[in-house]
Amino acid sequence: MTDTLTIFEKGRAGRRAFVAPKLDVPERPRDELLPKRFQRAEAPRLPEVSEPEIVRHYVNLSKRNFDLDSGFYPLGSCTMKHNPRLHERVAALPGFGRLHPLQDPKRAQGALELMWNLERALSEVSGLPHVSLQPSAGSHGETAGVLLTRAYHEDRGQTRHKVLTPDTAHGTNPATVTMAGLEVVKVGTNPDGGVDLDDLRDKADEDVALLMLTNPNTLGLFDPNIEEIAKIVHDVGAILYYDGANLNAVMGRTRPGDMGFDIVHFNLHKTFTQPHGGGGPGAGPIAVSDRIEPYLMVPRVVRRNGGFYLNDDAPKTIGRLRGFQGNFGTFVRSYAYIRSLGAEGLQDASEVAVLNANYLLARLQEECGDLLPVAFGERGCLHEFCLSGAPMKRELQIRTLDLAKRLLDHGYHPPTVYFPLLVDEALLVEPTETETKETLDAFAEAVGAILREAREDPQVARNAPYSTPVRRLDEAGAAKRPVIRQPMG
Amino acid sequence: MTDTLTIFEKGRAGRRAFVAPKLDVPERPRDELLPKRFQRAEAPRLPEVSEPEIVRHYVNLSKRNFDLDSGFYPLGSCTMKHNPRLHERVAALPGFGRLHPLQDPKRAQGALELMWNLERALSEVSGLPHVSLQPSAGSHGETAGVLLTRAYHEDRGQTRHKVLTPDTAHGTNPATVTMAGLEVVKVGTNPDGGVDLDDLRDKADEDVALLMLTNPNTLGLFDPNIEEIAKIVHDVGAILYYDGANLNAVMGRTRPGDMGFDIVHFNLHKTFTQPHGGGGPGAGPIAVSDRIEPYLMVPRVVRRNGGFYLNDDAPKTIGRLRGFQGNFGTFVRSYAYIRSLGAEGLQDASEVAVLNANYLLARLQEECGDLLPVAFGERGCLHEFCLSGAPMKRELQIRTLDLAKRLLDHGYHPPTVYFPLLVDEALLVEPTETETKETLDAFAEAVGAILREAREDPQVARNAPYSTPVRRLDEAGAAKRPVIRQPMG
Amino acid sequence: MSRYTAVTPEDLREMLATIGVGSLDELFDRQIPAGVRLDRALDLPEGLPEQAVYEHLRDLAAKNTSTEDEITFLGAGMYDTYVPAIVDMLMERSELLTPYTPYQPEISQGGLQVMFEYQTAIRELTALPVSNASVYEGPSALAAAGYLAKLANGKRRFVISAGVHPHSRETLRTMARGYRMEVVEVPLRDGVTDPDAWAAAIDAETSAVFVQQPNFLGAVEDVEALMGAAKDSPAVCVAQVDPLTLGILKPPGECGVDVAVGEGQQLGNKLDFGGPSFGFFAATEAYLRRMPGRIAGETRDVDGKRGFVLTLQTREQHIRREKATSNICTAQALNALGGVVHLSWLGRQGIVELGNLLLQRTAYAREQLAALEGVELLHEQPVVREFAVTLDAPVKAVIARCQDQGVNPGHALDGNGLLVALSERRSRADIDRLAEVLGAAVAAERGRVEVTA
Amino acid sequence: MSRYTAVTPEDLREMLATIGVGSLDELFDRQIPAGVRLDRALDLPEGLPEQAVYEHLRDLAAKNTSTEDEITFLGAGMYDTYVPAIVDMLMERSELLTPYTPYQPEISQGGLQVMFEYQTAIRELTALPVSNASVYEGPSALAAAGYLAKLANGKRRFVISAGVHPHSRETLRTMARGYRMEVVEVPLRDGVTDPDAWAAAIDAETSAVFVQQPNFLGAVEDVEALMGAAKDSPAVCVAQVDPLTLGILKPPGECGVDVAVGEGQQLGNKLDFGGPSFGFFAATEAYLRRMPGRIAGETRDVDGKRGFVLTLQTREQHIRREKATSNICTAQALNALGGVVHLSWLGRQGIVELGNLLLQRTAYAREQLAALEGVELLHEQPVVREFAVTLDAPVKAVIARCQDQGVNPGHALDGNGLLVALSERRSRADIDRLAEVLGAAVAAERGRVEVTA
Ligand SMILES: Cc1ncc(COP(=O)(O)O)c(C=O)c1O
Ligand SMILES: Cc1ncc(COP(=O)(O)O)c(C=O)c1O
Repeated sequence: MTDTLTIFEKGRAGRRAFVAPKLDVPERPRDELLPKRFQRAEAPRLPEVSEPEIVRHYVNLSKRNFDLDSGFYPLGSCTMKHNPRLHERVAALPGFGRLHPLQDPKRAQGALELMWNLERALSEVSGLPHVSLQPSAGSHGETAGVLLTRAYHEDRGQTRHKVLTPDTAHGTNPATVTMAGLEVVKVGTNPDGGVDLDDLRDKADEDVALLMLTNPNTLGLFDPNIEEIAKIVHDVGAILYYDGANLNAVMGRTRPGDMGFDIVHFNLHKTFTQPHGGGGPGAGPIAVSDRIEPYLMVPRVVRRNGGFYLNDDAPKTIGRLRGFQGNFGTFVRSYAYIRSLGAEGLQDASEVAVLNANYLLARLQEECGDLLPVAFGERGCLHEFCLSGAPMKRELQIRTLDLAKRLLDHGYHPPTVYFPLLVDEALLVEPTETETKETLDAFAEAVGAILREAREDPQVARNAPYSTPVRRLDEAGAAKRPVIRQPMG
Repeated sequence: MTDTLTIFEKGRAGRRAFVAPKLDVPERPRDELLPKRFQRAEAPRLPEVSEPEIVRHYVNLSKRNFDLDSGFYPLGSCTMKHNPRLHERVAALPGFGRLHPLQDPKRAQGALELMWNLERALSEVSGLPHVSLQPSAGSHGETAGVLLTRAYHEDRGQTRHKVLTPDTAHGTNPATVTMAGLEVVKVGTNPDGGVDLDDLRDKADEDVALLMLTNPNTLGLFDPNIEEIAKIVHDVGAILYYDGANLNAVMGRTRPGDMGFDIVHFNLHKTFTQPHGGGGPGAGPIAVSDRIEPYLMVPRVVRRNGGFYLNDDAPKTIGRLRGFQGNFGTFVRSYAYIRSLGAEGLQDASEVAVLNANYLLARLQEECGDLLPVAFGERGCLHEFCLSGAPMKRELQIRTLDLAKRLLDHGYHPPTVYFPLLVDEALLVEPTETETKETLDAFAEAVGAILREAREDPQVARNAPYSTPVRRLDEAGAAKRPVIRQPMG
Repeated sequence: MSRYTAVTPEDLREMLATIGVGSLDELFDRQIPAGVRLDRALDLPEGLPEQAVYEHLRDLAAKNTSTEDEITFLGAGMYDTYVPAIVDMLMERSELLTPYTPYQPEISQGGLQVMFEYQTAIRELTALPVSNASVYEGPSALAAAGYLAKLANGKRRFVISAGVHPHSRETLRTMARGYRMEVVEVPLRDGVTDPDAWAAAIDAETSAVFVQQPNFLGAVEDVEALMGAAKDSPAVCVAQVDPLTLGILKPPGECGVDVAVGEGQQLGNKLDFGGPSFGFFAATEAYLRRMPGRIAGETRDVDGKRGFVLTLQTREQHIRREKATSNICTAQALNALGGVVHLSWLGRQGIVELGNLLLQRTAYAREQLAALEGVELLHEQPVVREFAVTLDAPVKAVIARCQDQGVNPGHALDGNGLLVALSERRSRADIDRLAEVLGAAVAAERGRVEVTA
Repeated sequence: MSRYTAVTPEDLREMLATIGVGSLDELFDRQIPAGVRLDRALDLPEGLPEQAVYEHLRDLAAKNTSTEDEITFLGAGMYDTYVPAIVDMLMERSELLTPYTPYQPEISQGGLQVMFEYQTAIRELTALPVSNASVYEGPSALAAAGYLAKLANGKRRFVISAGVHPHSRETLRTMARGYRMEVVEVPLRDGVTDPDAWAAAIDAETSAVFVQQPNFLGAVEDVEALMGAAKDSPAVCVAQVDPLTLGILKPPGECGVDVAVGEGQQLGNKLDFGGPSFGFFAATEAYLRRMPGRIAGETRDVDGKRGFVLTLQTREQHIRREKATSNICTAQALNALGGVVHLSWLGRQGIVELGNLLLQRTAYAREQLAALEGVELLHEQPVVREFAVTLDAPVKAVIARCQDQGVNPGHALDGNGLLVALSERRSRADIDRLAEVLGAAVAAERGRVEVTA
């Protein structure tokens, strides 16, 4: 078992895979075309390897990854549902994959029609009339949302600088607020896991631009007071932003627009099954209400007598958040998904997601409810649920982290750990709708077995994992003396 | 570590992946269309699984395979060279992949042109003028060869019933002879690994239809007497057949046609890098001389004033060996390979294949020449070489099989074992040209390490492997009480 | 141009030194006698960069009219079925695409288990207990059944229905000529094998009988009756079957068939202008030890863990050499993988639903075409997914006219016959379009004929 | 239509029983207040079988003119480079395609090492020591550099060259408006950033300066001089660079650049109508702890074995929340994988050869077009892979005429400018064809103009 080598440590000077096309034009002296002072003196030290070496290197690296096609991946808040291969097939069609973003719209009608259709579908799912597909991920959609809110208020001559975010919010929410030049005001959580209404009332004033809410929230709970919350926020003239990361819980059952939200972001790489690629790509389209619409990013897809065009001309727009039309390749996949499932299928997806989550919750509470009680779970949950490892830690002297690491030896990707922050030793579990009952049962039993094992000997879990390509890694050391690139000779 | 389950043991009644297209025509009573007595009473018990279950099942099964993209695969006689992914890309083009074999040739000109170009290239490589791409694999090409030979002789009013095959021949050679209704006559091997000329002279008589020869033979040795052999065979009016499985040794260096052979088969899945798929598909095109041409299989690709057609009309043809035009998809890959390499590249491939084999031979002889002497290696070898494990067995009490199994723990696919038959404890090693020197060095060292380990304790190798998904399997039991399908409830 | 090799000048120096020769030429010269050395470079076009090869092949592909470019009703042995995306994904996985035949079972459990599952699926489709892990393709599978019969009973004659695919009949003849077997062909009557001629052709010297279900003209044969007629003869009863009809058609195993073979393309494989696909081969227990090709079997390892191996290898060429039951070595493992994945995707319900869909759409298409002026049914037998009509016009000319309209109406038969095949990809709209275009083409050609007459 | 789920009626019964509810509705009703429940089905087209979805998408794709359908010289930020087949193969491997961000390093070593290798490759290209593991894409990468500067020095103003891609300038403005940063644009002179205006625009309140190399008009900027002009200001020096030119152009790290950003599409990614691709972000050591996005670092496990982890996470939103250096979470890991694989395939020699090929062919194309009647160079600056001309004719009409001839001549600029880009896929023959078609189109349009005049 020797250390893995990087591609830069393989190969040999002079090796190569690439064969350059012939120089088929009259060659001119390089200095004549490019003055010496602009020229690079030394070639970048890229790898010198043969094609077979590259293939073996990365194929073997890939085997050091755990992935969704190989096993259960109940990573809370990430909606790791099956990625249909049909989507890869259609996304690879040359008419999409090899389409230049600056192609004349007249010659890109199929792509624009697809974007239009996807916008319409997302509008229907969210209950908000206008959609922009431009944002590249959820947090990018949040950025759009906050900037839109600000533009909306400024257009009314108001400069509101506060944004309310519950303490259950995902880290991207507060981070986005700051990046957009506004100020975060935290709102508490009440005993049944929803927004603390009194705290909200206290903090909701004329300086508040926006409330950012995830509903169901990051505990997998739908806020029972959502109507009251909307009223409180609207009464002070503020906007409601819906973090759609958890939309997989409610498709066809309820819609942000109907709850009073003005802005929603979607994570196509969650709810609409864009494969996550080990950290992207994704897409974070947003849907907005009529009053927000004037400020939407450009360009926008418009339909004019049967044809589709890109419109840049919007006097009140906040402008662009990135180049071109967004992560189109992800639109193709999510559109294929929506067309495969249809209205019924999307609703079925949410219903089975909720069924699976509640079933797994019940099985885990059977197995070990005393050691891993559910947080705020009186009403069950929607698509995910949060357990607290605090009793386990007390009783068995193993932490949520140890449980997670031991699950690796059982062949599972662990749930999300230590998020949301307000739950002690949190374990956030989201099975998704594409898992079978057999898988959920086996997982519950594995957790039970680990806890029984820990009762015998907590060291086993504390030192786990054992069967992985590497074992626990020195993260502190990595941060203290960062080595973030291959040192070169 | 529980037993693996088959797809038939997974899922649950009523589960499914497939969604049938809508019945969009007026439905008629089934019995009206299909009399009851022709109807199936009970549905075949195919798996009842969801798409995610299928994906996980086969992805995880695939991880129980060793493959060429993951490691060194020096399987003698199989030419496990790099499989370029470009070939998969072009073979998947709808114009090839979705082309119906009975499409009007006028509307399949690109496919026929490709076949024509490939035939011309194979003709040039082999030095024989006429090519048929029809055979599906090497042994299928051999079948064609023997039947062609028979037709040739019969056309001359001769019924010759003997086929000479050296004892180094691959098993498909004698098996083919019998299947074609002829009779095998073995020819011995002389002390330097070539055909025993005296034995050949004795056996070469007027009853001999054919000599089947692999040159270089399955020891990786080129027969120094090839010209004399050809003369002896020709003098009795017999035909020479060239088993082209080892053609990777000599491209651009010598050609069967120039050695006096009338018929050659190619293994596109060896020399021309069609991925082997865990046991096919492949293709075994044949090239023949003018005198054999009249008997070639139909249909044949012909060129007429710029266009390409399929011609069936050949009065003396032996007929068809299979449906349609052969394994066209493999033609696309091998043609892409030939166009990528060109004349220079093909010659380079053979030269480096021979260089790598001789280098690895030298390294292994350094490491353990005493225990694993090369068989007939005085002149070195061409693209592969055969070691004898006899001394190893005597000295260390481990057999070639044990060495092979221990190599599995080192992450290598072992060389071919116990073939060719005439070498005691044979180990046939073919590194191919696409491996690096580093890989060859590491392999030689691994073999050395295993032998040193065996000197300490032969049990380690005798009980190997240890790190594989399963360990040594009970093959005898499997054959005695064959379980060749999933028992159903 | 050198490609995919890795020898740097420095590597070359070091390697030659270790070998102990001065040059590459030496390595060849000490092996290859001067008299047969090639003293010139091969005469082939020069090597090209990857992108240029891609473009060259893309341009060749563009010269073909694929099933994506026209609405096709071509069948006659291979069909435009939809291959699910997961099949491509799995067939392209390195671990399944690039290994050799599983000679080392400990590191080939994936491929071996796939074979085992494939054998089980074929058993379920055919209702015959013994399946191998694949042979080359359909027609050669039928010929292989003939060779099995020859070894089994050593009789003199094959009797084959004229309803069997012409390529299968030709392949059988080619092989039979080799081992001196006589082949007698029994004609069709009303689109199916003539039962009287069939019974009359079978006797004590009959080594095997061959039928196809549905037959080449799409007609459902009374396989049970035909096989019954051979009951008192030594003949091995062979049927070539269409796997996608086996969800609704009585399986060969329930019709007195000893050996069922067929073309597997429709199961997870592309058309590929005719290959590679796979042939399936299933038989009764009696022929277990006479099967051609690889067979995977279940066993245990030294730790008692479940595993799979290639088994019954004493049948095979690498062990038995001239006494082998077949010479097949490399077969079609990857294509068979596509088959079992596709069958798992269809599933127990889907294979039946698909059969019904084909049955209903084929009936509809047959009705629409029969209603056309100048088009008549070639036979009235029940059909499942393919049927034959006769045109009162030159069939090749009619086909050409239709193709100019973007519809490929089917395969031309002698006597202006047209064989029309359905796949689940052909919708009612496609069928209506076919009727429209075919009707017009026939009318036009009849017009031309009258005029020229 | 239910799809990809596996709940049989029996499963449902058992699961509801275990949960202790009577129906699915109960699960929702106990969570969602009656007032906001949706009391109707979603109004969306009904679900389709896989083959129907495939055909629908295929038909949409067929309505687009891709770079396979015409000879294109469109660039302006994304280019028709050839993606080697091994890149697709690896990007499609389940193990690389389907995992989430590597939160569990023990089972994510593959992805983490790929990030580490990617960071090394970007370092080599840019000659800047610190690279993150990718951001969304080019323009947002440039905006991210602005935010880094804001946090680093808190100054009031950005100075950006008009030679920077318009999408980058617009994105920077959008973000800057948020945190109240002023943006000053410096015009071009003779096709490059006006050095005097540039120097004049920079002062003690300049938070960052931004240039592009080569700039939007394809001209090679004197980056060293431009960055030198900011030396005495607090400004962070930012350059947006074309990665495929860095084999021959002096790298940002040797030109006084603090932060280099750019669009990564050309490195292993398809055009995809604009995304997904990736943005790269590299900086000097000084900014290590201010970087946005993920960074992989090398470390050891408890057994001392080499491994990789996400590191310096205290910069990130999930730890620092409102104090994070960026809000980015999901980025473009898979696309960055394509980048490092493509760069490994090109290799140390290839990246230089490719740069030279572009340089030479671009020079040739520029010469051919300049020689045309009614076509003039927009500037005379050195160019590497893209250049601009002015047409004496309405540019949009000219482009349309060329596209009707199967040639896309490039991107329209104000004032009848045309931006022409080369990729290694455009051969001399393509260039000659461009000259022919463009010449004819310009002539035709000038004709029309005169007539109508
Ligand atoms: C609740 C929530 N909000 C926002 C995000 C950020 O989305 P993205 O990673 O697409 O930027 C996530 C992703 O983990 C999330 O779970
Ligand atoms: C020397 C030799 N001849 C013939 C064959 C048979 O070729 P195929 O497996 O393609 O039928 C092989 C394959 O192993 C071989 O090595």
